[in-house]
Amino acid sequence: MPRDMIEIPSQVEHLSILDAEGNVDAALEPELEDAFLLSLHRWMLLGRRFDERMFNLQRQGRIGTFAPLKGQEAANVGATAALRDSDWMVVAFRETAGELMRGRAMEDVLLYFGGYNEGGYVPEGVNNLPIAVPVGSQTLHAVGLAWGIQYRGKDDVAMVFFGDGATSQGDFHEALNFAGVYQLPAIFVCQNNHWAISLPRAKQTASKTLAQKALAYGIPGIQVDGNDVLAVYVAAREAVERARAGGGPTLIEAVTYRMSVHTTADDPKRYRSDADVEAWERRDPIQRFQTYLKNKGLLDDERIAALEEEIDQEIRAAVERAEQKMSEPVDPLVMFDHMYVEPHDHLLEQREELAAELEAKEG
Amino acid sequence: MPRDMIEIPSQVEHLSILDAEGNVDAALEPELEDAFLLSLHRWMLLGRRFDERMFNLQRQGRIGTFAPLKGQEAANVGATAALRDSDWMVVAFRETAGELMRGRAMEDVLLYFGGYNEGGYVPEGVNNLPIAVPVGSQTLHAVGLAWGIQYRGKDDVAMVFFGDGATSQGDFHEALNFAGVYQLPAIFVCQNNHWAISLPRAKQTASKTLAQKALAYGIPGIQVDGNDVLAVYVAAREAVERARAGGGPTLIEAVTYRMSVHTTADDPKRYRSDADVEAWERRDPIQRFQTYLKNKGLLDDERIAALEEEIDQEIRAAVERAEQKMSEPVDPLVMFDHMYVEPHDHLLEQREELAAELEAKEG
Amino acid sequence: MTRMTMVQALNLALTQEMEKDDRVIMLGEDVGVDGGVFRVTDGLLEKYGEQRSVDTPLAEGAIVGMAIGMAIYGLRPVAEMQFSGFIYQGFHQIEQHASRMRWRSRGRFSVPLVVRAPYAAGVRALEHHSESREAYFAHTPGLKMVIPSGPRNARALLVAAIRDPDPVIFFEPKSIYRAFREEVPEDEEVLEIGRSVIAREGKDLTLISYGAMMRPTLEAAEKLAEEDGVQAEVIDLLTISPLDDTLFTESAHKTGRVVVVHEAHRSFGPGAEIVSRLVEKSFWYLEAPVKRVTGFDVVVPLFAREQAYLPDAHRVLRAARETLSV
Amino acid sequence: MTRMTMVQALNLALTQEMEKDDRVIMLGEDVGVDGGVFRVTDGLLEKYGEQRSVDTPLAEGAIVGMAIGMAIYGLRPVAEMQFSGFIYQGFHQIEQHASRMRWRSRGRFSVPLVVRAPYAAGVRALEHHSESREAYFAHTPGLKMVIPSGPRNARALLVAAIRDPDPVIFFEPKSIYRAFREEVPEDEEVLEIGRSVIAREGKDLTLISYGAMMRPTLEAAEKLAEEDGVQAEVIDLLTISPLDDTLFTESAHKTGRVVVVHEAHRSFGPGAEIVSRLVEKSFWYLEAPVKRVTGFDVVVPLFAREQAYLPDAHRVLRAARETLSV
Ligand SMILES: Cc1ncc(C[n+]2csc(CCOP(=O)(O)OP(=O)(O)O)c2C)c(N)n1
Ligand SMILES: Cc1ncc(C[n+]2csc(CCOP(=O)(O)OP(=O)(O)O)c2C)c(N)n1
Ligand SMILES: [Mg+2]
Ligand SMILES: [Mg+2]
Repeated sequence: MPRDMIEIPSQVEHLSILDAEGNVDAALEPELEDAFLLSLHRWMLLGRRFDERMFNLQRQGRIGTFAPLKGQEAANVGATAALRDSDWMVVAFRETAGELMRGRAMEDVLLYFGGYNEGGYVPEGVNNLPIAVPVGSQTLHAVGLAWGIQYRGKDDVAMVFFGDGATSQGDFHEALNFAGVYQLPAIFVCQNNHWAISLPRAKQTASKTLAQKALAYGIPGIQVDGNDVLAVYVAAREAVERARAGGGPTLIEAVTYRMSVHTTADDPKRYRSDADVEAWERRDPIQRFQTYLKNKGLLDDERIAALEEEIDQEIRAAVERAEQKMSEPVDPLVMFDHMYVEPHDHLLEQREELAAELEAKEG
Repeated sequence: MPRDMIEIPSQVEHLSILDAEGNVDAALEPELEDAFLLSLHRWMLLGRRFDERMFNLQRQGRIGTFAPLKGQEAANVGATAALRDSDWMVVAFRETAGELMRGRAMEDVLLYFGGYNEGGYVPEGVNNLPIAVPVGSQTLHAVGLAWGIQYRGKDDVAMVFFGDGATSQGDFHEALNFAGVYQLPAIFVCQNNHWAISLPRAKQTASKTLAQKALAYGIPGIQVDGNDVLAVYVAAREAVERARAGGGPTLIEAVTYRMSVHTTADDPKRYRSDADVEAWERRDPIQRFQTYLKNKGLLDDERIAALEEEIDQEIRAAVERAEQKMSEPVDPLVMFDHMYVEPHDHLLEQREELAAELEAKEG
Repeated sequence: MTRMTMVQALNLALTQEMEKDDRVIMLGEDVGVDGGVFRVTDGLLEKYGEQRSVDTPLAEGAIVGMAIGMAIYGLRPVAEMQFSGFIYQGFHQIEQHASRMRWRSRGRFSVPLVVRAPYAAGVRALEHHSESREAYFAHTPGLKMVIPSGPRNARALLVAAIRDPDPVIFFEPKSIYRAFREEVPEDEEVLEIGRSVIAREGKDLTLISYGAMMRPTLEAAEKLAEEDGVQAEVIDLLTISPLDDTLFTESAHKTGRVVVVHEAHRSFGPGAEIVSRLVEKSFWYLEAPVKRVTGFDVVVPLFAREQAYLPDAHRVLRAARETLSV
Repeated sequence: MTRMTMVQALNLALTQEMEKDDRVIMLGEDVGVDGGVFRVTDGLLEKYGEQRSVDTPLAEGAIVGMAIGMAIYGLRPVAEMQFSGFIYQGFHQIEQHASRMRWRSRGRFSVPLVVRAPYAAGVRALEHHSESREAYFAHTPGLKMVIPSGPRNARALLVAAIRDPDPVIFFEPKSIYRAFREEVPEDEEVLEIGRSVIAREGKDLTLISYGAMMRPTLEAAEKLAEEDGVQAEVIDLLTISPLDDTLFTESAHKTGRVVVVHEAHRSFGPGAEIVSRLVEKSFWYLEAPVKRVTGFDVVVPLFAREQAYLPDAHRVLRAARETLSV
């Protein structure tokens, strides 16, 4: 009947491979194909530039509010890169790069933030859930998808993204607990970007790391440098492989930083200093990775410039297509679509009521 | 940029002082007054016998469903004993002994389970919240009380009781996280009685202990032998003292066992073996403590018999008072009381409607 | 045909659907080993194993949220809330996701989920075990809200709910779980969701109700026939939302006098919508104000006063007579 | 008197009550340093410090649940939900505890809590930022549900809500947060909760509305006067629950014709209760069926179609004319 310490089986790791200057830890450097490394870079760059374009469109009033990804490209792209098409990706609202990587169309993203429900469509065969606005709520959907995967005896996984703020929600807790109990192939990727709108990470929870919350569920947790795409990818790949092999869920905390506004409705000057932001700009995930690729002889400024031009053209084309659609007259009656597989009588009555109203307005 | 283990500041302890046979760990034995030790024993015994009496009353249809405490007397009484009157106690539905200790009237308990809202009344000056049926939901109320205590600069604490099943609820997570962030004087006492109705502890969560969930919130956690009233009391006292001194919240896992049914509507034979139960009967918290008190010369069978007789008389008197009240005709119009400080017009209209209906029924 | 209680009939529906379709998964607190606190899921674990009769940790939000993911994956989860009074721990998942996923994804994903829960008063239970809050769900676009009134329709409606491609909230009036038996055919029987039925034909007065309140309502109708020579038509809604207003408006056109009966609170309750549909579609036929016989706008009292809270035949009868007297 | 937006008026109410009473605590997500995403709580942190303008972690259940404990302790918490669309994460705490603690403890404990939330549509926001679900709360015994329609009554009602000894859900129509200004007296002004007001006098027709829909409703009333020579009486409910049915039934007795306007979904919505009260209390005065001009039974569409979802003066006008034409 003594008084002693309890041995806790699982432990929490920290992983970092590329430092802020792009120097690599040779011992930890993963062996990856050049093409793969370059595609990581391309997606990060595309994420960044599409984000900046959307920001301008919003400022010009051509689309509505959205949540910029800027600064989190490595966390988002690195983790998503560990997935295959048959896996499932469950996003919050700040994972545009990953969504595009997985086959969502740029113009759909633009339509969605332009106020068109049509933009919420996810193409057949693309296993991404649509944007989930209620913070943390989507974590449980990944658990259900993982449950289905396990039930069907597949070796796919479900990966869910959420922020540091989401870890305070009951849904987060319940999701990790269920995933632990059923040992489901679910990967929980927390993008700790240091802020939940105006609340700094330190005030979100008293725990030293978010990764250690895994200990509450008896599952592995790892904290990675979220601006280091190699570290994020390696951690995600390990978690995915473990999950495919029946090893259950993992919590990954990717430590990164939201370099832009929370959403385009937000004014960060109210709650954080420029110095804080600048310090993180020096840890930019893209620059760092470019240095690494340059050192490997895979990239140079010319090729970057060419790539940027190529990407900008893609974006320009998508913006044109989206604005074309948005310029056409909207059919308000579409609001009655997809409420149920078949609209019920009363819904049809209301639809006719609106149709009549619209006619009356015309005449 | 290495790969290494994260140091987690807080750690999780285990504490046990009295073993199943009542042998004490001399090194850990707390120095307590005889009178205090005897009062712990009396409350545990009263809890047990009142529980058994209610069980019979329920079986005879004289009261409705309730959740027996049997087997958890040490966890409930030991923790409650660390509180003073100005502290707050927030209960679930299986803490009758503690509620009585803190001044709730036995007959109110009987009235409540007899279906009378009147039994929900908590006497002025008694800082107990009424029974909270929704599992885990009450943990947040303790956080709010603790917030008020801190705001008013008092050195009181709020202690909340809940079960192993409650740890799966989002409310539990949110409560511990808020308490950690604000460093509130809140003591979270989890009575891990191994069962959430039919779900065994092992299927409730994959974490080895419930105490270690404290690590997710950066607060101290301790697991104690919940059938060892000394260990429970010592752990609770430490947590309370830390909280009074501004040291913030603590999670205490009291490992105990529900020796009786979940509620009187439950049939445990469907999900657990008699052997399992018998094994725990040998670890009965009351016998164990009686042995300890006998060894200290504070108790003998005679005194126990006398005490039992005294307690039974108290109970008998309370049952008589409660049944007296329950035998009187009920006024249904009482259902309109206490909805608001002042009933609004429409409520009064409905009250009159019912009054008229009752009259019509008479005639 | 065997005579069954509602519990047995629901169990039959679950068993037969699980037998037919391995996408059907039962999950919830104590639904497996324990067979559910009311035994509705009794035997499913033995027949279909832990993977299809799933005991979950104690978290309604997770039960609903996980079931949404399962449904999106292509399964047909039936999630039990141990009591409807605890569905609120999962209400955000129902309102924010279950009801909208088809809409949000423009039909790419759907949520063929059934959320089952014992509901309403009358069994001398503890607090939170007696509420009738179907209005919350009926007011939520994207959901269907079903409440059976007896063993046979409970079975046929649950089968329909399980096969429904959209989320269905299925509230089971626990006071009639075992109160009476009905012949329930062994063979498949399905009732279309969104259709009410005439439980008793009549021409003088229309009584509209559902769930456990059908019995006092029918009792009142019999009394009206015996004592007043009045033939009341009694309509059983069965589905609260989408609300079938065809049958009861037709009846109102015939009788001109209507009484709505439910145990939910009156204000902003289900009856209000029925009254409004009658005003919108049958106004010129109404010969008397439509009356609401309902639970009161108070928390359902503990069981010493529970029966006084609940509408009974006497209250229905008085309202009916007043309605007839104008 | 200064001319203020609703945001400024709400801020004035909070500031003055916090100044007067140190039991008043503002808590929620981003209410402190950021001053609230709509700036309603701007400056409170500077004036009253972190202990009274409390930035919380991101969990609505905890915000409400903790506030319940604070209220029981004797404080007067004002909990902000960043948007009403996220109140469901805390709905269980509201339904199971805030609304019942007084009842449960037989008056020993009370919950003088205000849950504030920006609500309703019209600001081109993302999903979950446009719903009007006041009916959920109006149907819940033990709660009060308040919705102001302009800066001045918003300020006076918020003061009343903060002082109210029982829980008040206070929904702020965000589309009129800054849409117009009103004279708001510096001196204390309190409006009794549970009382509606006549916003425009008339004798020919009664229009009943509240919140942001008051503007299209009043606009329609003006048009009716100009174009049809019809004097519509317009009633602003201000409180949805407890519903003040005295004023609008009296008006209906006078006009015999009523149109109810709200942006919440129609089925099982607030309008249904108003129609029912009219049937119960004014049936014999009604010369035409009461009409409901409301949001449709669909999830509020993203903003390209948001305006088509919302009632406007044109829809109110058409309904009014139909009502007058029978
Ligand atoms: C349940 C819920 N509450 C509040 C909000 C409003 N809101 C949107 S994003 C956000 C902060 C989220 O922070 P975090 O989880 O760290 O994600 P990040 O925005 O930093 O990517 C808040 C409070 C919401 N969307 N959902
Ligand atoms: C939110 C909620 N869900 C379900 C229930 C039904 N229920 C009552 S007690 C219980 C099990 C509680 O287990 P635990 O937390 O371990 O406490 P114990 O009963 O063992 O003391 C359940 C599922 C409830 N009361 N509240
Ligand atoms: Mg963040
Ligand atoms: Mg337990």
